[in-house]
Amino acid sequence: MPTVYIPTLLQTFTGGKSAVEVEGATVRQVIDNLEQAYPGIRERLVDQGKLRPNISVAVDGEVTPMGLLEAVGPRSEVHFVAAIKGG
Amino acid sequence: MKWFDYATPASVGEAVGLLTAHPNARLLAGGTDLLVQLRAGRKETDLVVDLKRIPELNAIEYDPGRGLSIGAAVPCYRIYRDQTVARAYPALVELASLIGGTQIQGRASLGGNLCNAAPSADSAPLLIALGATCRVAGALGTREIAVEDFCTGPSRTVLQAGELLVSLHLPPPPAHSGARYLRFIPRNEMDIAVAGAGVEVVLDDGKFRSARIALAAVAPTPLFVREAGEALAGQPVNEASIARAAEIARASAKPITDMRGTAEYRRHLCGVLTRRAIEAAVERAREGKR
Amino acid sequence: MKTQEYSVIGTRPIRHDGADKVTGRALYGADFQMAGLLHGYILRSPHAHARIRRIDTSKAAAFPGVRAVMTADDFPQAPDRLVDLGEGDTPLSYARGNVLAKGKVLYKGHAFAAVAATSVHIAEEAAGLIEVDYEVLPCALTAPEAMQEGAPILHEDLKTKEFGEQTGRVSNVAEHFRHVMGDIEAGFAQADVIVEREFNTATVHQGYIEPHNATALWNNDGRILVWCSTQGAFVVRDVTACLLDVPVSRVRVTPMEIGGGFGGKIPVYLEPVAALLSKKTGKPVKIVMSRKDVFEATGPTPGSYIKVKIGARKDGRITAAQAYLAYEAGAYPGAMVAPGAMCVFAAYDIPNVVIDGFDVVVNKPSTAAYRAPGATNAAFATETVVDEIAEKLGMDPLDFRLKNAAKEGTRRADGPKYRRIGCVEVIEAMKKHPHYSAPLGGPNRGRGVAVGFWFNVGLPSSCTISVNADGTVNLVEGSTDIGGTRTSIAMQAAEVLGIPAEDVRPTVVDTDSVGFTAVTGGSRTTFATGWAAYEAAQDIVRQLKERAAKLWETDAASVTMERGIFRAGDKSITFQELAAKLDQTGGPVVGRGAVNPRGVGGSFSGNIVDVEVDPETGKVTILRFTAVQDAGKAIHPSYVEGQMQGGSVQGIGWALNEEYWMNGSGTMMNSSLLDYRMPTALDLPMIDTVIVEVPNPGHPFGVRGVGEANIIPPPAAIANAIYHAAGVRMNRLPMNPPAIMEAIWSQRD
Amino acid sequence: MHNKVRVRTTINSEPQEFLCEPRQSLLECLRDIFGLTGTKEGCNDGNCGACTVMMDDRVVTSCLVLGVEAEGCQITTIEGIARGSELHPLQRAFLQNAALQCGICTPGFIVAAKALLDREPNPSEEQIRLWLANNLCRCTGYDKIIRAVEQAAQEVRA
Repeated sequence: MPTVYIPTLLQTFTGGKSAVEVEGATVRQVIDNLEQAYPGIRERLVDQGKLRPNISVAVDGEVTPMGLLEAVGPRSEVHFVAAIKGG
Repeated sequence: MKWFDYATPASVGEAVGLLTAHPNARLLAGGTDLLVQLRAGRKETDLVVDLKRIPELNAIEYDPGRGLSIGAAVPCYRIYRDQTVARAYPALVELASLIGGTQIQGRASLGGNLCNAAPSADSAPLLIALGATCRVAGALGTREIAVEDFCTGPSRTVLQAGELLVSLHLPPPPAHSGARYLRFIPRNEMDIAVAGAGVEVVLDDGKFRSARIALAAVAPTPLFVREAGEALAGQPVNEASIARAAEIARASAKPITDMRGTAEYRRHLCGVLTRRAIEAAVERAREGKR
Repeated sequence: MKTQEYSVIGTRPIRHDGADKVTGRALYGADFQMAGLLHGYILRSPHAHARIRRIDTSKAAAFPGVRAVMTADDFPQAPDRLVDLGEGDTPLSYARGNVLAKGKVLYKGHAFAAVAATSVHIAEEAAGLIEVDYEVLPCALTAPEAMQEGAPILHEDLKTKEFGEQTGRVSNVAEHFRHVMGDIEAGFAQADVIVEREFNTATVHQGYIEPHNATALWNNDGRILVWCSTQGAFVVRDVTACLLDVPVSRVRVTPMEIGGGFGGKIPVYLEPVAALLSKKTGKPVKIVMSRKDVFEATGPTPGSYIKVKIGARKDGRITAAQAYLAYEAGAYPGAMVAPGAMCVFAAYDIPNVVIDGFDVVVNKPSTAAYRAPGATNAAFATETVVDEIAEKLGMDPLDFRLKNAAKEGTRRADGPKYRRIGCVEVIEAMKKHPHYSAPLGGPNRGRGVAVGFWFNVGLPSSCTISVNADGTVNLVEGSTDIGGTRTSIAMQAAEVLGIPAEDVRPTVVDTDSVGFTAVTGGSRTTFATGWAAYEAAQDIVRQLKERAAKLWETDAASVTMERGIFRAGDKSITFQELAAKLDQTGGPVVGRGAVNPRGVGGSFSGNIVDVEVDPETGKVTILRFTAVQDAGKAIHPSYVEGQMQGGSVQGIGWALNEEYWMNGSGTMMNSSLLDYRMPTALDLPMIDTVIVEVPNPGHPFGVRGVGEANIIPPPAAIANAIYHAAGVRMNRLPMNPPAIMEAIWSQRD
Repeated sequence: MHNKVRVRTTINSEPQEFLCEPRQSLLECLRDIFGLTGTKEGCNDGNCGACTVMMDDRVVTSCLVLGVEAEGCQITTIEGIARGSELHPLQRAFLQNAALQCGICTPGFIVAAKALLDREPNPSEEQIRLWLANNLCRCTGYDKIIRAVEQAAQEVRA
């Protein structure tokens, strides 16, 4: 199962757990399953069918422009990180 | 920038006439202060009087007996390209080379720098130290004023309505003398003095015969610290005498705190710069290079 | 492709736009001319925080030569929503409010009205006749000040956000970030040495030499045509359309040459105003900012308050690190504290970490990105604390860094593990450099080192290439060229096509003429638009193989291409020969590439710097400076070096003299290039560069962006050098002469 | 009054005559009247050097010169530096050394550097840095600019 790392400020939903395993073949599925286990968490990550502004998702250490549509492997690590801007 | 008219008088008399008829007129030599101030709205005018067609304001004359005369509108680059001046007044050439950068020196004049009357004006301390005087013309004729008496406050001078600065006069360099202006700026060029010290010393057999010292940017006007120079007169040239004069200069400074430095820091710099400038002037006097 | 096989990449061709730029023919935004052009002038607030009770524009409108006057009321009042301003989402009301304030001005220089007239002088004079009744409000100018209980509130509707959650607290803190890894208490308990320090850094500006400018024409067909200097023409298009409440297809933006940006020419300030003035007058309207406007109302990058605490064992391993970062966003949220928080310990492998970041609004201009935004402030803190710990442990500062350096697989505090990175390689290159062991050669001298990391970004880019009959190609792209990217992009296409770089003619075009392309920023252009060019060139090769196959009456799959020569069996034809036979084999060949890449490779950089400190004045002279950076693969080494040198010197300016010197009422007192002291040629030595190449596995040629990471280490490296020269640990920027003198004095006391 | 002033001058070796308002800077006149937009405005107060032109025997920042002051002067702008279709050695050296990134400061640097080489064909690094301190560049860190001037000096001497 993919491992989802829970951002520090969202660990109130997971009872302090910083990483949880949930099923899912895409980021969207992972978040949906996360919501099943920890109701309310999806709303903090997703707004109007998109990742919230200024949040990016990284799968296996790499930030993806595909967002919710990104594929997730059975041993993948999923992170939600701040979207990086540049000069 | 608001509309103004433009005049190019060909003589001092004509310029004085324009100034008298237009109390709000502004004089243009290099324009490096005036145009910036007009654009920023810090000054307003309905007539800009360009001084560059008036012969007396644009001449450099040197005579070993009478000294040097520099027209008030002569840009810095003409001073430092003049071989005669370079030999007789090396400190003046250095001064002309450190006001602004290359392009500014192509326009800015020592006379304009004085008339702008900024407390930080680089030209004033050295001119004071060298004993320079200002020749001023007005409707009633001309008068001579020592440079140390020329500025009366930030952006204020002794010039009366209808008067203008025609030229600066430096006495011939005394034998065994040396001069130096040192300023402190955070960059190495293109900067306004945080503090500055101008020094002229005359030596006599291992002793100071006389000295004149003036400071920049530490009072409402360029500051002539007569006592600091007098403290050197008759003293041997050594660390103690120089330190004493530097301490008098430091104690005489009345700086303010602003974006360029705190009052405490500026006072401290006065001591450092005065000491360094005296040492440099002494070295120059000893080398016979002024 | 292996490195040694490249024939174009790694060479140093003359840039394609070079002749135009050395003869004065290149046209920048302010150079744009058009018949009937009117000139706009923006009226700006003299107060840092005030309510506007009333604006009376009647006298200005009646002034001879004036053609139109406008205020924020002239904007369509579309309901608030989030809009993408190029590198992130912002409420529309904030975007509109920063262009022209409505009701309340939030910083000195905040625009709130505009005039169009027949000359710039008339427009300016008329703007001075606009009468405004202000209710001046108290202001908050620094993050610590604005975070205090009872501080003046900038936005009554702003509530602190915590990872997507509105906390309901009305405050100047727009957002709080937090990263936790491991057990911080346990980590510090294992430490033999702990150093904790506080830092304050001043607001600084990007300092590009070209002021912002824009010309707009609201055409009679309803289309809005814009010519301007921008880092991203599509951003200008999208933001302008959004503020004017028209579809994006109604706006065409033509990017003119741009005179520097560094992140500061991503935001949109003038274009929507010029467009509305044009609508009112029926004439094209040009607006150019003054230098004072640029300082007071664009850029800058956040000032900050930072606390860093690091603990290490005697053996040199860091056991725990904690950071508190409060960055000043300026008038609207977005202080780049998120990347600051992600970069603060990014160079190190640390098991126990806590990082808190606060995005704080203050009564200063709304901040913009500036080269690795947020990272320089953070690294100044971390890298000076790291230096102090290394000293306390008696370790060489580079050995200490090597011992703790992040590597592939190191988990960062914000969660993800690094992929292949060049941190170790950069530090090793620093150690090996002769500068590191050279004698200092005099008293009052010291040497300092520091490293920095920047993520870089990807984002979309598009490119098309068409083949000319003479064997050259035309490359069309949408990335404005700020530092030679036409050439670094063209070279990647040339490499694929097997032709010289000079045979690729790159052109940057308007938003009607190329696919969407994100900003020239985030060190992404050579990486992402270069990749689009690579894809477009691959597309050409694919098509040309088909053409060769047609000529030879064979199968395209049997045709190979290497270094510009197509082969099948014993037949061969050069790219140039084939290009002349396009008509007879099926007509023109156009290739296209469009990417939104992953595989972004972060870049590490490091500095070795020698300084001399005048113990009597506190003045620092940079004696020698070496910049090391991982470029992944340097496409055009001269322009990679140029990025490293330029970033280093901006970092030197930030370290030593640059700052917004604000008075108590929020006026910047040094808003000129005389008193905002950027380094001149006379303030610097030559800047030695070492390009490290740890290829980025995520890019076809291994490219990592090089535009940004180079600005991160200089302030810390210089602070460390000052310590070794003068014995004082500096904890504020700028480290200008009075600050250093004060530090020396307080140490003596 | 409010009359424009007629100015006779020489720009890039061509005699010229134009009308301008006294408040217009030489920079504005060059750009707006003659379309010589190679001379750039960076600060409009003499501190960045982007508007550098030759005025008779010295370089000036044209933002701090009134157009009316050009009467009777010889003005040379960046557009007058190349010899016909052949680039000046400084222009070639700037390209070969990658001495420009955004290029906005480049015209000012080239005009100022030419004035230096005209007077001092063998300048030291220190002399070059001092002479060019009135020209700001924010992209390059000056390193490659200094090297380009050194290379051009060599070529000019040869």
